[in-house]
Amino acid sequence: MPIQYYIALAVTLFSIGVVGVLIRRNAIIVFMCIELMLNAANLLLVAFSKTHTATTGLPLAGIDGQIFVFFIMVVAAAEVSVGLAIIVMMYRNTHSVDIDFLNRLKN
Amino acid sequence: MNLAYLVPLFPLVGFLINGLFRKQLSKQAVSVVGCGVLLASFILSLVLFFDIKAGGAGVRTYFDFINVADFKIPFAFQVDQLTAVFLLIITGVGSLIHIYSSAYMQEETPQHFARYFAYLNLFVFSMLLLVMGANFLIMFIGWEGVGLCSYLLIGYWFKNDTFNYAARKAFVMNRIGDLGFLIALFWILSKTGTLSYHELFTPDMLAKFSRADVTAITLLLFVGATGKSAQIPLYTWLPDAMAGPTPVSALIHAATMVTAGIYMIARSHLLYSLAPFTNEIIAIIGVATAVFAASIALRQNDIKKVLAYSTVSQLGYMFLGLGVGAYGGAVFHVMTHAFFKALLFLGAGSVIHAMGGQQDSRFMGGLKKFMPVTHITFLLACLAIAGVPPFSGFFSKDEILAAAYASSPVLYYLGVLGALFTAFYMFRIYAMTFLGKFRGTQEQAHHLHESPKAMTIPLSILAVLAVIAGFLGIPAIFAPHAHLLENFLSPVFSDLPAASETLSHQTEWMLMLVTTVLVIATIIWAWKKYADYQKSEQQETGLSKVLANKWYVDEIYDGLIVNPVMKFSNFLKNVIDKTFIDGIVNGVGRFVQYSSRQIRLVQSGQVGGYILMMVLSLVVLFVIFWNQAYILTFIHWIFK
Amino acid sequence: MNAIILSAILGVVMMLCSAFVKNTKAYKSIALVGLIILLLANICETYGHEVFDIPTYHMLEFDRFGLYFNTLAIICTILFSAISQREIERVGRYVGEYFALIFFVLSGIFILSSFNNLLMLFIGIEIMSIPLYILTGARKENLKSNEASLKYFLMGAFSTGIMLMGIALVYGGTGSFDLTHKVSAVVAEPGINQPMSFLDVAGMLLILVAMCFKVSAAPFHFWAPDIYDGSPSVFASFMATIVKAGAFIAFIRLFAIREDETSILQNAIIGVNWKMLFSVIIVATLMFGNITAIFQQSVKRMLAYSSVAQAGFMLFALLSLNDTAKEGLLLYVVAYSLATIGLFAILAKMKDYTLEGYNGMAKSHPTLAFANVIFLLSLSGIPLTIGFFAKYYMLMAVVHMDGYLWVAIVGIIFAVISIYYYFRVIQSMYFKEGTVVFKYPVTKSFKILAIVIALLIIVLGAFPQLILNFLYF
Amino acid sequence: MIVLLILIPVIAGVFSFFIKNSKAAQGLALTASLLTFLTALVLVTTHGKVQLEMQWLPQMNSSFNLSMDGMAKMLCLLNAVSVPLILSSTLRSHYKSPGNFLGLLLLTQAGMMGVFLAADVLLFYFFWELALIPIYFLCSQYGGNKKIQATFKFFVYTFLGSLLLLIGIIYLYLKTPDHSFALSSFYDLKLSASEQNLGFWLFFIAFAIKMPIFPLHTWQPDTYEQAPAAGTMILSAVMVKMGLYAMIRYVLPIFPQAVLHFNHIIVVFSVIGLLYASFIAIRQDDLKRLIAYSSIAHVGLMCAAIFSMERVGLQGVMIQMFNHGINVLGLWIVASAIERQTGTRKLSEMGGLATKAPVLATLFMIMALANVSLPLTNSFIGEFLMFNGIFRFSIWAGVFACFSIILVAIYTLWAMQKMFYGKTSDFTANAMESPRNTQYALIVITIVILVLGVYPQPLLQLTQDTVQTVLSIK
Amino acid sequence: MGIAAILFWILSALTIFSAIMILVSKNPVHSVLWLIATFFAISGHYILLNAQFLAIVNIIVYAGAIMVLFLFVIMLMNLDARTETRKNLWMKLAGVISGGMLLWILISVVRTYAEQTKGHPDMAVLNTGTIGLIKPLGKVLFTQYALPFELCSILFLSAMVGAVVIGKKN
Repeated sequence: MPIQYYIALAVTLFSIGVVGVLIRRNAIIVFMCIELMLNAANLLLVAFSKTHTATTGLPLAGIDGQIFVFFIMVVAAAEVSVGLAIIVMMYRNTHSVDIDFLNRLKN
Repeated sequence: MNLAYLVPLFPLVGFLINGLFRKQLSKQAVSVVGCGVLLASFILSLVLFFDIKAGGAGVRTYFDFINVADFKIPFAFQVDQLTAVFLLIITGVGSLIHIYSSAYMQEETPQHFARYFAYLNLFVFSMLLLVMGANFLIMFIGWEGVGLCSYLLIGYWFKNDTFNYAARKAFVMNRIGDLGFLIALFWILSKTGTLSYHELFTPDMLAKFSRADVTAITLLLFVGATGKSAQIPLYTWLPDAMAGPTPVSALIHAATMVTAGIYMIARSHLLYSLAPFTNEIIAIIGVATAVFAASIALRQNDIKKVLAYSTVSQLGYMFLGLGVGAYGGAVFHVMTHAFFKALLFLGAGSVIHAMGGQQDSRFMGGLKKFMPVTHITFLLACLAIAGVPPFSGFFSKDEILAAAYASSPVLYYLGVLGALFTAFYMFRIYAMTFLGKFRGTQEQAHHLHESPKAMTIPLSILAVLAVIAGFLGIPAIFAPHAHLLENFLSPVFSDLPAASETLSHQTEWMLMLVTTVLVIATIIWAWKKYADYQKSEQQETGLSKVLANKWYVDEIYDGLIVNPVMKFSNFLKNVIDKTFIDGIVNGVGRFVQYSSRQIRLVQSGQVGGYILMMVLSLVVLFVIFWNQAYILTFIHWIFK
Repeated sequence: MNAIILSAILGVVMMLCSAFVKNTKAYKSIALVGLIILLLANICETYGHEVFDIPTYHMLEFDRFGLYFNTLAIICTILFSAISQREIERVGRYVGEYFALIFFVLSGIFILSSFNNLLMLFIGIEIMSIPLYILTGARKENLKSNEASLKYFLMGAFSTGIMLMGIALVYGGTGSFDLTHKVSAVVAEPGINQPMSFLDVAGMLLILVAMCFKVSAAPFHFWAPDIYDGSPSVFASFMATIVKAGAFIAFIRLFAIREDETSILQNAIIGVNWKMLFSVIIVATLMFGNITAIFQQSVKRMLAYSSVAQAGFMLFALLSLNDTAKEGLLLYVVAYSLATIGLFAILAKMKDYTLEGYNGMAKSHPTLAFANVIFLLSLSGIPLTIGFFAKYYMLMAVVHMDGYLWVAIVGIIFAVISIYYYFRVIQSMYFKEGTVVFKYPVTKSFKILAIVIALLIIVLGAFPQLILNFLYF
Repeated sequence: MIVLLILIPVIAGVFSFFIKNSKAAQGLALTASLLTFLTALVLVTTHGKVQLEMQWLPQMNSSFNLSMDGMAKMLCLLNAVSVPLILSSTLRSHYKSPGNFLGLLLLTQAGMMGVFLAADVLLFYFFWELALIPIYFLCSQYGGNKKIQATFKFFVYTFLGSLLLLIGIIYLYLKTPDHSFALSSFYDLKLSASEQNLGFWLFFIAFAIKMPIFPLHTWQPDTYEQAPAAGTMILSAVMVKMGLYAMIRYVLPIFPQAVLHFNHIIVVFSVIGLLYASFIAIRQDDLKRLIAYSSIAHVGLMCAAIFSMERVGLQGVMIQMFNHGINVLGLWIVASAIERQTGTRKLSEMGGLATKAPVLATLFMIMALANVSLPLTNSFIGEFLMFNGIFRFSIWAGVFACFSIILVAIYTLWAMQKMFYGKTSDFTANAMESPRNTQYALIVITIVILVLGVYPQPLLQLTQDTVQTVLSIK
Repeated sequence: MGIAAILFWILSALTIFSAIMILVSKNPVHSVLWLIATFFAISGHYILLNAQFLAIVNIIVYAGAIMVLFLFVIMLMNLDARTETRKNLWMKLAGVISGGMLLWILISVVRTYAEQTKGHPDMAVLNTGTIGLIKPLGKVLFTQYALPFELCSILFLSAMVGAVVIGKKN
């Protein structure tokens, strides 16, 4: 498969994630869309890793890409734990997860 | 010659003593010091005069005033025949007026009395610097110095705002003239690099000037002269300067300071001889001033104002003389004028003194019997100024008019017209003051008295001089030893090219005769007309009103120059400076604040908004990155 | 390596302390001691004595510059914790945890000062960021603090997404995450002036955006004012100074290592270099930071914007990327950190954060007012403060490059504008009447520390060599 | 020895901050300033250049390098003379916390000393800014009602200038072959035309703001009006000279071609500024603003003379820097004395003071005459030489510049008349003679005015070497 | 077009469809489910690319653990379509437009890249290769990538501390 298709697919997913961040008000869904963005990057990395194996011809050439995906997942997990904790804390105080209500700090 | 520096030093010392210790000194001490230094100066001047007569002219350098590499201006005095004559006039007339003042100013408090004498001494010092300086810069020092003293003395009674205004007007008008003088100096400097007479007035140096240079320089110097010597168009300060004490008017505004312009032009006659165009201008301005000022004097009632316009007019004659090349004649007239005009002023002062400050001649009359000495001396002076032979004015004026005739008959006719005016207004004022009945208040009549000795003695001395001084310049047609003064001055003016045409004796006789007859006729007419002057409430009309209002020159100046300048200043101050320039500066500040208020609205507090901005910025950055070649070209174009 | 591992260990130690040591007063002493040990360890490493010898496979490259930066960061942290210890205690109950998180952040910063691989960049950024989300929200009942924390987290995560996309694209373009060892997948023939592939370019752009977010460069700075404003003052101070400096070091490092490729980009289609982009970002940052700061009434928020504005100046280093720029960045980090730490420390004690709150401080607390003046002067770049030399080096770095003088001129115009808001504080303190109310007691030792920092600023301002010499000797 | 000029005021200034007692602070300040003056006097009378070089920032090739040629000597003397005069004339005025006040004053003096002495460009820049800070605090703390805004405007204005200067300095520094800040290596620079033009404007604007020259002048009247008396004095008597000094020391020798390229436009602007300020002064009712505009006019003239690049003109500028400093100091002392006596600065509200304060009137008369540069006062020599220089440069510029002598007479005498002559007003009715200390300061100034007016040669000779150096580089 | 290609297209369509469904679903729970669907589709891509380990991890960690956490939180808060607020139309439009612009920009990168590599396009090899297996990955991870792996522990520690600090009741 030509790599362009994969890049196109990944950036499309990425953009959908961005659009999601922009048009949703629910903090959790916004966060989910960010996860979608991360996954787009993951997909791209895997695709590239396979490309590199093909172009260089070395058996382990693209493996770092896949390792990176692994790390991204790890970090994402940590981030999710913290993020959800923060959202819950917020919810506990305001009973809302609407990010449009976050406007005490402005100007 | 070795003692030359003492001549100005004495008045300076007098100034310092009177100025610094004005609280401590009594009036007597002040007048002794004030008059004493002047007398000392006068004696020294006499010594110098004889020294020079014996051929002791020369230059003395004392120290480097300005010395910058190629630019050297020494502090030096040059004493020659011309200087000597002026020295005598200044110190001589000056001494008399100082003595006169000591009586005239008796009513002042000691402190102000001392201030008066300090100023007066300072004036003499400045004037002496002016005439003794060996270069234009020293002359300029004196030139400005006398202007300053004139300012100080006009505004001597500083509580009166009109007087202050007159003083300021005098100073500013003088400054306008000084501007011309100064520019001329720079011009000379930039061409030759020197201002010293003895270096400058050599053929080599003069050859460095182009024709245009000479014309410009001489014209500019003449502008300076019009300021100091009250010629059209800068004469208006002089009548106003009568605000000062009368002896001051006599000394500064009649006898000495105002003749500085004549001295200066006479001093730089070599330059002027190279600039025929300028000479024509000088002659025209001179004669125009002579007639114009005289015409104003015809309808003035204030005795000092009449004398002031008369001074302006007489100075016009002197410039006419300079313009037509009669330098000797001009200097001669300076001298005679100094005597008779000082006399007139002092006489007027005496009258005013007696009248308790009243200057309007409509309220005088019949003073003949109360003040015999004043009356006689005043009459003599009037005869002298009117040019009745054999009084001094006759000879000096005649010499100028003769030279004018030789140059151009039109100048002569105008000159004669001015002379007739002079005769008329002088006898008008004489008649109004001394003849007829007394028209003042009862109280004034009680106080009428002859002035004290200290005033009348100078009057008498001056009267004698006014009568006989003419013989110093008696024309050749009268006597074998003619032109004494001119002969004495001849070393100074010898380097001039000989006059192209001299008048025949016949013509000279005829001219004299005509003038004399006309003048005497005018005098008789004026005498008749005003001997029994009565006040009338009738408003003046027509030309006479215009004359009484001095041709409205002050008003025209106000309208054309003063007010526009003030308006312009206001415009600059309020509109340009405050609104425009400062407005821009403050506007920048306000703009920043305004944009701050606007830009901070972007910081809406909405996460969505922030992320939207980030995404958009990301897009913009990409676009910029992809198209930056164009943008860079644009930026370089801006900052090139 | 010493510093990274030790700070992680110290973080754990602090964690354990909070579990086992009941006396909360002891935490700060332990933390200070830990920091000093950290400092010594880092200095040891600088001069070649490594405690931990771990193979890094070129993922971390320790150089003098990075290590020295670590030293400076630790020193600043020491000063920070010394002067703000009491305020840290007042934030909430979890004092030990706060210190632990600070140590973790430090460890992230140390990774960032030596990374040589995009993976390490990513991990470093995350290690640095995640504890900050928590510190921001440390005041749990405070809605502002909550809000700031959530905002920061969402935006931070978003920027992480962008960065990862960028890294993926760079990986596609170059075939490696290593910064120094490149095997180009696109162009087979290796050459000196090898052009970047488009994927690489696009990827670097995305990383640039993410890094701009971290250093709060406009137009990705929007989080900064809100977050600094909302978070507890002590942590805002830490975030605005040491953390931001760490992000900067990463930023500079990234582009410095890739400079050969990014600066001579002679591609057929893209014929110009990155500097243009940097200039745009710099100008935007200066503009947003300075101009918005002018209108602020709250000093805390003003300082937040000022930190954005100062970031604009620090970005000069990115634009020029020469030795002067690196030295300058160090100076700037010190200058900016010292001053901001001091200002925040005094601010944190005050009740009223607005300008009016500062009125008349010169009367009631002359020492603190004097210290504040020195801090503010340093921030505005007046000579005889280290802030001057910081700005001076930055300007010099830019002037050194041909064709970018205009950036320097724009920079100074905004520096002049910055005077406006810095001096408003001075005007409040010195020229206006009023009484200063402190929420927390001002102790003698606090005053002494403030003065010490102020004097440090002055001494370094007269002899900036005191800092720079260590870079070479 | 040379470093004492900076050190004495710095130490005394810092000490003075800690003194609460007004008398003690004044005593300390006065002693320090007199010591500085003595040091300056000794240094000025030594022949040749006085130099001092110490290491400062070796990596940057910048050293603590002080040197004293003619111009520096003269201005240091001015600086050293001014401060004791200012102190003694304001001895009786009551400020809150006098220690701070005097400390700031002394620090300002030290900063300005440094500016005049520095032979290293970075050092120069340092002092250039350092002089600004204390005077800013001084004026914002002790001035009039709008002091904060006015002083801040001044500060921002000059700070903008100095940052441009900083860019210029860096730009040139990087052009020097050995990357050195030494003044001599700046002098040795070989710059292309475009480099010169760029550097020229960067330097010029900075100095022009400080001087200030015509369109950049609006900070000055406001600041002078609002600043406390002593602040105004030091600002206009000495600090303004910093701009002129720097113009001669840096702009002329470093960018000779650019100067020759642009000097026409600058002379035109200066002359416009000269006339412009004079015209505005005519209609000023506020005494302080009047003096401020008068000062702008005089500075415009000096700037024009500098850029005429004529030896004579430059020489004139040299001594005029000193003389203007002295004269304007005198004017301010009188102005502040009158303000203290009458409580007003409006000319229209004054009058008749000559009867109330004859000594003050006499002394002011002499200052006023020096202001109109009457011969035998000190400023005549300077103005004469400067006009001469401008005239050589361009006849028209010279002619227009000369017009100012009329305008200066108009407004100076107007002020004189309004203040001292005429009848007393409500404000002046209870005025008294100025105190002794003010009189002594004024008498010293008067003596300087007259002595230098009659015998300016010492000053001219003192500064000849600088003029020589500056012009020889061209 | 081989079977792999056909699978690629089907999976891509599925991925994008379910991704879009995340955005348009009103109920947050549905969004979560669609996201899980997306993850499954992406895992399919991984398998297609012979990255089996990642495919499994993706499902276990992402779809399994993380998404369950999300679901858990959503249920904890009792969020459903009724409580869900919507942005106004303009904001949505702005979001879609700017997202579209971003897409356009990124696609244009792809296109330029495609032009640059015309003739010899890089291929992502499907269905071959062993690098995606656990063994080679594990080897590399615990040798070359041991350091980042260890450093991740710091991350987890801080996340843990954070979760405690944030989550614990005062």
